[in-house]
Amino acid sequence: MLKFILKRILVSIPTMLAIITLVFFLVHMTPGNPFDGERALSPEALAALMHQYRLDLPLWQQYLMYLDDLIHGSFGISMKYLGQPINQLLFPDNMGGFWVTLQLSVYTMMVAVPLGILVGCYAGLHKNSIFDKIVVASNIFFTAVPTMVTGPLAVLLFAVTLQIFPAGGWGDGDFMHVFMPVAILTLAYTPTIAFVTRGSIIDVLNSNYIRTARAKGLPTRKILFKHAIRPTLLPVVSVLGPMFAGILVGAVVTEQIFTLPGLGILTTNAATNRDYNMIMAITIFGSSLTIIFNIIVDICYMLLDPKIKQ
Amino acid sequence: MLAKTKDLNLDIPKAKGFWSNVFKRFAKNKLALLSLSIIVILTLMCIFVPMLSSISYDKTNWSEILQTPNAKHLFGTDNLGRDLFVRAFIGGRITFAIAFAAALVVLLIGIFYGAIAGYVGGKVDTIMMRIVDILYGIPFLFFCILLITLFGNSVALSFVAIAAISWLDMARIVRGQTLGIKHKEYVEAALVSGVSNLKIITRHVIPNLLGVVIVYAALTVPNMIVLSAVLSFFGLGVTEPMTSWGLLIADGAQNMESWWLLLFPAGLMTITLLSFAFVANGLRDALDPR
Amino acid sequence: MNKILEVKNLKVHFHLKAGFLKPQKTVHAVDGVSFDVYEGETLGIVGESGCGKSSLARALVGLNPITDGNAIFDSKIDLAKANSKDWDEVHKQVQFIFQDPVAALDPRMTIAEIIAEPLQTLYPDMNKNKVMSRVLETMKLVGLSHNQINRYPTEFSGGQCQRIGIARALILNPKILICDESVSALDVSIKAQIINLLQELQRKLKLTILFISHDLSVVKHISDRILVMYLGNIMELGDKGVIYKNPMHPYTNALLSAVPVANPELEKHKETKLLEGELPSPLNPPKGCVFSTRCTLADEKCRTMRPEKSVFDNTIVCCYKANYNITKN
Amino acid sequence: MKLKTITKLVIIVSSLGLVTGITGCFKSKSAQTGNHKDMIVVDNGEDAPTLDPALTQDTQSSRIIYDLFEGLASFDQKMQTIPGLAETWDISKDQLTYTFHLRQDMKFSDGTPITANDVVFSFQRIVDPKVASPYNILGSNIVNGQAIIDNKLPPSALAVSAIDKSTVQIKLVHPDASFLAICAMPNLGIVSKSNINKYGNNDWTQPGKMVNSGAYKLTEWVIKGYILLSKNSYYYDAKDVSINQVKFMPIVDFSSSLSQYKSGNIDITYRLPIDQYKTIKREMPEQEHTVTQEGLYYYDLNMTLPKFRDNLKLRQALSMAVDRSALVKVVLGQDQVPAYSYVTSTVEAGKFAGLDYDWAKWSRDKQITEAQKLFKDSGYGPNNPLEISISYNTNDLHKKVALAIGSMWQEVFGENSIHVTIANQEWKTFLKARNTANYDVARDGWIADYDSVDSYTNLYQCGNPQNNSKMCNKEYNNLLAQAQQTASPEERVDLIRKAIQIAMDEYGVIPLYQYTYYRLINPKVKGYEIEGNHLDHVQSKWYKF
Amino acid sequence: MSNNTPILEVRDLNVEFKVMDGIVKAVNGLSFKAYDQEIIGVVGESGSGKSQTMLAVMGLLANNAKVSGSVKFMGQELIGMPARELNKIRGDKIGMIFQDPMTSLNPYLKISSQMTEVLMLHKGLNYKDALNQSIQMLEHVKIPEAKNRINLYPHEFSGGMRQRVMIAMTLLTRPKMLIADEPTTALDVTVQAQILQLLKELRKEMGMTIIFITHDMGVVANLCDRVNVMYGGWLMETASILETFNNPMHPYTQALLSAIPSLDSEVDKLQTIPGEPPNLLNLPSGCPFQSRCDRVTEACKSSIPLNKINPRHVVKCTLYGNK
Repeated sequence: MLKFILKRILVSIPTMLAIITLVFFLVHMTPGNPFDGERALSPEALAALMHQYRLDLPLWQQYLMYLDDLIHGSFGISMKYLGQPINQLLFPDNMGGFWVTLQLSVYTMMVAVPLGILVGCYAGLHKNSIFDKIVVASNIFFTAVPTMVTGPLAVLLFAVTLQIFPAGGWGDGDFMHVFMPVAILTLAYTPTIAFVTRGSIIDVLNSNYIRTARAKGLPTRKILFKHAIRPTLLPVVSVLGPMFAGILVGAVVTEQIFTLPGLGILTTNAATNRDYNMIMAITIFGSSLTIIFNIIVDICYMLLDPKIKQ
Repeated sequence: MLAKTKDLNLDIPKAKGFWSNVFKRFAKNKLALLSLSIIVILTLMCIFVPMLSSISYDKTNWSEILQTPNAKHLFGTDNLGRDLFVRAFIGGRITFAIAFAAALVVLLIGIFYGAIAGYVGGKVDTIMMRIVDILYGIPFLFFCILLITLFGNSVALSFVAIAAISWLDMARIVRGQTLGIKHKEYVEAALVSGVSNLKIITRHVIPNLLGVVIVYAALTVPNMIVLSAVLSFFGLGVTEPMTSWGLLIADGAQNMESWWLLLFPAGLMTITLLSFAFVANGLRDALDPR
Repeated sequence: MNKILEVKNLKVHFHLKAGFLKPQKTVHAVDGVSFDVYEGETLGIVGESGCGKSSLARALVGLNPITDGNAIFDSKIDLAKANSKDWDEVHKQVQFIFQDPVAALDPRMTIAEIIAEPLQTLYPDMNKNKVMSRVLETMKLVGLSHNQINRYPTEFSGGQCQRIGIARALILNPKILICDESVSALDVSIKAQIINLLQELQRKLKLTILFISHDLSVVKHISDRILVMYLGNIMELGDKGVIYKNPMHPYTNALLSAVPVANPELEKHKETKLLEGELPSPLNPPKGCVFSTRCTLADEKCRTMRPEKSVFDNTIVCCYKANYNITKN
Repeated sequence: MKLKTITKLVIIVSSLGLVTGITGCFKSKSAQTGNHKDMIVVDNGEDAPTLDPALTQDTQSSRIIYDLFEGLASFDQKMQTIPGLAETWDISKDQLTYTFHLRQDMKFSDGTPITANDVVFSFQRIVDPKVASPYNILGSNIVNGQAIIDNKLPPSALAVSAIDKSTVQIKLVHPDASFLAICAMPNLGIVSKSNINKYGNNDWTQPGKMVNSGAYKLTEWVIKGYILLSKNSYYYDAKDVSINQVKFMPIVDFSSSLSQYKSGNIDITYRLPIDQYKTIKREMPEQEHTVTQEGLYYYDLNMTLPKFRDNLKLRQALSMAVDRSALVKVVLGQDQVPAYSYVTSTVEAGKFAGLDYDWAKWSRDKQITEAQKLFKDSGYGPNNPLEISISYNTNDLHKKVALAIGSMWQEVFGENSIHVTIANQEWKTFLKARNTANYDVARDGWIADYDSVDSYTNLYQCGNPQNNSKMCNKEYNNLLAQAQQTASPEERVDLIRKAIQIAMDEYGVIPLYQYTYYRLINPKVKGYEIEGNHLDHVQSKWYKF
Repeated sequence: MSNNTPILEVRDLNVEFKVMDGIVKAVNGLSFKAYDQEIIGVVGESGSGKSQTMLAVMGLLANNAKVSGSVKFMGQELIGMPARELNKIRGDKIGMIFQDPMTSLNPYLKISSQMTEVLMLHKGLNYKDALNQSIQMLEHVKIPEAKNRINLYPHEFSGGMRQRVMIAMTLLTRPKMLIADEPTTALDVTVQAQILQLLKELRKEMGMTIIFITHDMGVVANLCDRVNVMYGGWLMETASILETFNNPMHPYTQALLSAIPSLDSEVDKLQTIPGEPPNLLNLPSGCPFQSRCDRVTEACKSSIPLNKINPRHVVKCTLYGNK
């Protein structure tokens, strides 16, 4: 297993390097300068800043130096938060940056995954029942209504009108602050999980080995929990990996609506501010997350599917 | 193609094509059919409402700012006194145009790229798929900003941007399908008949993965509608006074007091997205009857 | 009789993808077989699944690459060294019929398009009307009605699909027809129809047929000569009458005795020689005779040295114990 | 390995959850949210990019730096310059030498004394090229300042010197009426020399490291989360600082800000949705505060384009055709002050009022007729329609204004005589385009840093980086240079008024209105007299509960 | 050979499936009996309803199926029996093995787990005892190194071994009746011979009734005591093994037998049955074989009587009047 993980990581290094290279040059090609502001900088100050951030060097030198920094574990220094190291911004000592997003996504998954699987299983077991139809329809409905709409509506209802929950902020990650963003994300992701589970369990229940289990006289409960659960979970697991990685870097809309200090906001900000180092850091971090989650999915597959075991 | 059978003076029943069967099955699905007709009706309205309406979509009217829906303005007016009814449909026109155009481009690129990677396999496949992986790694926003500055801003550009990222998924799906089809016996039969690889891809592989691809395309159209909204926000593509559903919704969400600004565009978009989803479901059932 | 195909020490190996820090593994699917095929005959190739009969057949039409050895077609083209032009020529002369009749037809093409495809590909200059009339001619030959020409494969039953598959192969007027388990997937009543059709076509068109099947009854019915394979090697090759009456190789013997006969009285008194043990992995075939691990007669020599082929009365057999067998019978 | 794989999986997943939970607990030493009795929560609109006085250039950072650092001088709520760390000062006759006397026994937040050396250090930092302050211009009028900025002299050459422990002398190149205001700017907040030398130019702004001279000290900083300040007990006026903690929230989204205010999450808002102004004013009249800002909203005409450069009549027509009163009354609806001049009437207590274009007083009909005539004379009409494109950065307000002006032009000149397209751009792209004169007509605006007409006159100055229209009149530059040299305040006003008139006759920009914003303040917050503060320079020490 | 109380009595069984294009009539008015320790072969081509009949007996039909008629197992009516009751019978009293041993064994569970659960459920054994008995049973079906191999997953066995595992698993409870649905079709002849041999031995040892579904007349001849010939969801002929092969009466049975090439005889041309199998969506009224039968009469279009030629030989054909 360790060998497998090591191998997967080694294989992904060239891909990562290519992403880093491509994004590095693309980012430096985008017009605008990290230090442009409403007030134009004096040429001297600009030159000093450019020098401080090595931007006055030829691009290939900057690139090599960046790689060198990276090897030494540093993402460089932010150009928006002047002088602050990116590592510090992404992984601060306090409750911000990646930690918020991590909590947000873990909480969401902790609710959405069991809920989605449960609902999906129930719908799949009672295929074509009214409940099943509701599940299918709500899957479609909630993919159709974006967070862009549900978020503000929830704020309007629960924070402004009913004043049950705070309208934003992350607090200490306490229940009151966490509830609404997690609920909104759960609403967005649960139907997908339920839908995949439903399809998966329907396929599994039609399989020959379930027929065998029934022929053996096993009660339904036993068939479900012993025979059907693993194969049902396999496709779900493969959806969950990218989904989790997706929330980690991509919950921009939710973070914006609830003013959460997470990665998504940092990303959009870095983009609009041309914070080159931050962009690079988030790209690298995001891609690595995707790769890591793909590896985790593969490991789960290995645990769930004896055929893949080496 | 082959000579027409009538040239040979034979009385031969006309081809009852694969797609006609699909359509027959599709037509049995009432919900899908209803959804399809909703899409058609909405499309027609998007074309004709702005054309036939006496009010222009960009006509500002300072005396009619933020009016609630009424007889003159069915959907009310926005903060510049523009008629939301006409704007909703002109927005729909743009949204549909972007989504359809992007879907088309995505289909074309994705199908060929994926089919070639999957069919040729080996090192070519590895390299082609690695390229896809790498492109996935590029932050979408930069790519868009880069596009704007290189080519200037236009509606056409936003569909280029959307297509440029959406084809990656399509290529992956097509590749997966191709891997399955590649070892089908009819492909081998064609190989034994001396058919070239390129021809096998175009004649045998692509037509056979079209079913899955079309279902997927119907499912991605909604994504593209949402993406186009995000793009507008960053100033790519649709610019005022032209509008799109995404823009209208984003504006509406900013002004909850004037509920109609959010309700109508979001309602229209939701109905459309639902319809697409049902059509996709119907198509999937029709293509793959169990 | 003319040798139309001369196979010499043919090998088809598949290399399993070598992993990271993992040695490459090789599947010895066909491991050095030699035989001749004569014009107009039907050569039946039998053996259990995994014996390499399909790999061999597919190698002969270029669906599997030939690893080593030669396969000389019509004394002209060596398939092991053929370029794409040579293959075009070979495909005009050697055609293939697949196991699954439905899967072998592209579901998105009409019957006419399917049957015409080889002709249009290999004779690109042929006039469209000519192609069309060839299609109709061939359809008639295999017993398809011309008003089915614009239909799609899904509208046909398995038997009819196999007829379409045969028509597609025959439209080129090939010399050799390779049938890879072509009737195995068919129901009994349809199987007989197709077997009869193949025999009839062979007579009419002077076809050479390589008939690959695991069904020994069918092979016996249709073939002139029989080639018995086991784990990528030839065990025995000879005339049908000799092989079925007097199998010299212990494997042939075991194989034949395992076939149930549709005759309850015979079955009751038949002595079945059950094979012990399991098929060795083609990744790592036994050193000596490949059958030695399961052979009741095997001795030390069998286990260490691969037997050369020996000829008894036109029958080729690869076994040290073959003599023993023949004297016993 | 007796465990079933399913169980293993469950364990992995739940331990992942647990780990996050634990990190959550571990990290939760942060301040209590919600409304603490002695804490005020202020929406600051955006995250502060920096808390280093020398590096700040945006309102967000400045707002917080006002609380963290104090300059030699300070502002009161009416924007008057009042004593800061310096208790008194003497100005020489020629207005070129300033001598500041620091308060006795002042201490930084770590208890170390604030000395004249720290003041010298703080001034040197602003011109030091290594620090690369965006506001180094504030030091350019100090002797040797420009040379240091240009990297020709070391920072130590700056003519800011410590006479003794509590006396600082500053020598200027030419007289500057606003120099005291400059000394009150957040950029010249006094920092601790030993503190910065200890941690270096980058690291010292972290909570726990930073040492402050202002009323508050930095306690916590969660990027994009909040910034928490708490009272600096060593502050000289600590007894008058009423509120113990100030929390700044970076709420970018205007409606989000409104929701959070309504739900009681924040006490003072930053910016709010423009369209909700009337509703809010009606529903919460006591909490709503409308403030006129010392700033001008205008449109640049790209004077590098022959279309505009060579056609004064067209520029006049375009400016005249804009119905400013409709813009502020109907479109924006906040009764902003329409602008017909290149400076506001409020700057420097109204010394530059009354420079409005004479057509400003005409009836709207007359304006239209005249504009139409000018437009026709400029050579455009149905046969030769004018193609014009308005660029703005993506923002609701800018969009609304652009659409309104576009439709006004079309109304006045006729839809077939002028074709207006409007194009929104992403912020940095827009800045780049505007700076490099890569536009047709661009939205522009300027908010004064301190109460000085220079803030505006720079905008029209030939070669000034802030001059986005690229209009250029040598005489204007000359008059301004003369005004700068003169020590007589009256003469200075006269010269500048003359200059502004020349610029206005160029019609290079179209002034639209004076900035206004509205803000919600929880009634429990007292002591903040927001209306008189046109510069929006706010210090938390003014707040009381 | 057997006493007179049937182990299984199927009477007038009908199975229908509702599909998108209409109603598939898979089994029509089927009746037969199986006696103690008998091996009944059920033969027929694909779509003849032979598998669906047995799935109906086991209550394993797909959700869209509609069953009517009666299936009595040892006197108990199985049709309409609640699942709880049925679960006590299937797996315990009736075992079933399927065509594809790879997909019929759960690929995600070890053999040990799949085998022991049967014993624990039906016999109330604890895991240890169940495991021991399972190992014994694996040894019984001649799986070498059963002790170790019981801890493997199905994919680690070869096809033949998998089918042995499947058989062992079914026989753990020593059922009264075993239903085998084409258990050797996917296997090689040599392996088939082994499995058939095994089944014959086990039948004797355990005293089971076996219902063996196949399309291979050779296998039937090898194994069975009695044969049911099915076509288009109908039972065409049922007779003892010798009568079936020596004196086939139904034109379909006759055609079927003559269509098989044989190892022991030599013919120039095989007899064929013209035409195609019937479409179950659209069965003709009367005999489903009428369109392919060379002795078809007008009477074949109406309902066809069951003719008892002798107590052990029944034919459903108009050719043999009720005499």
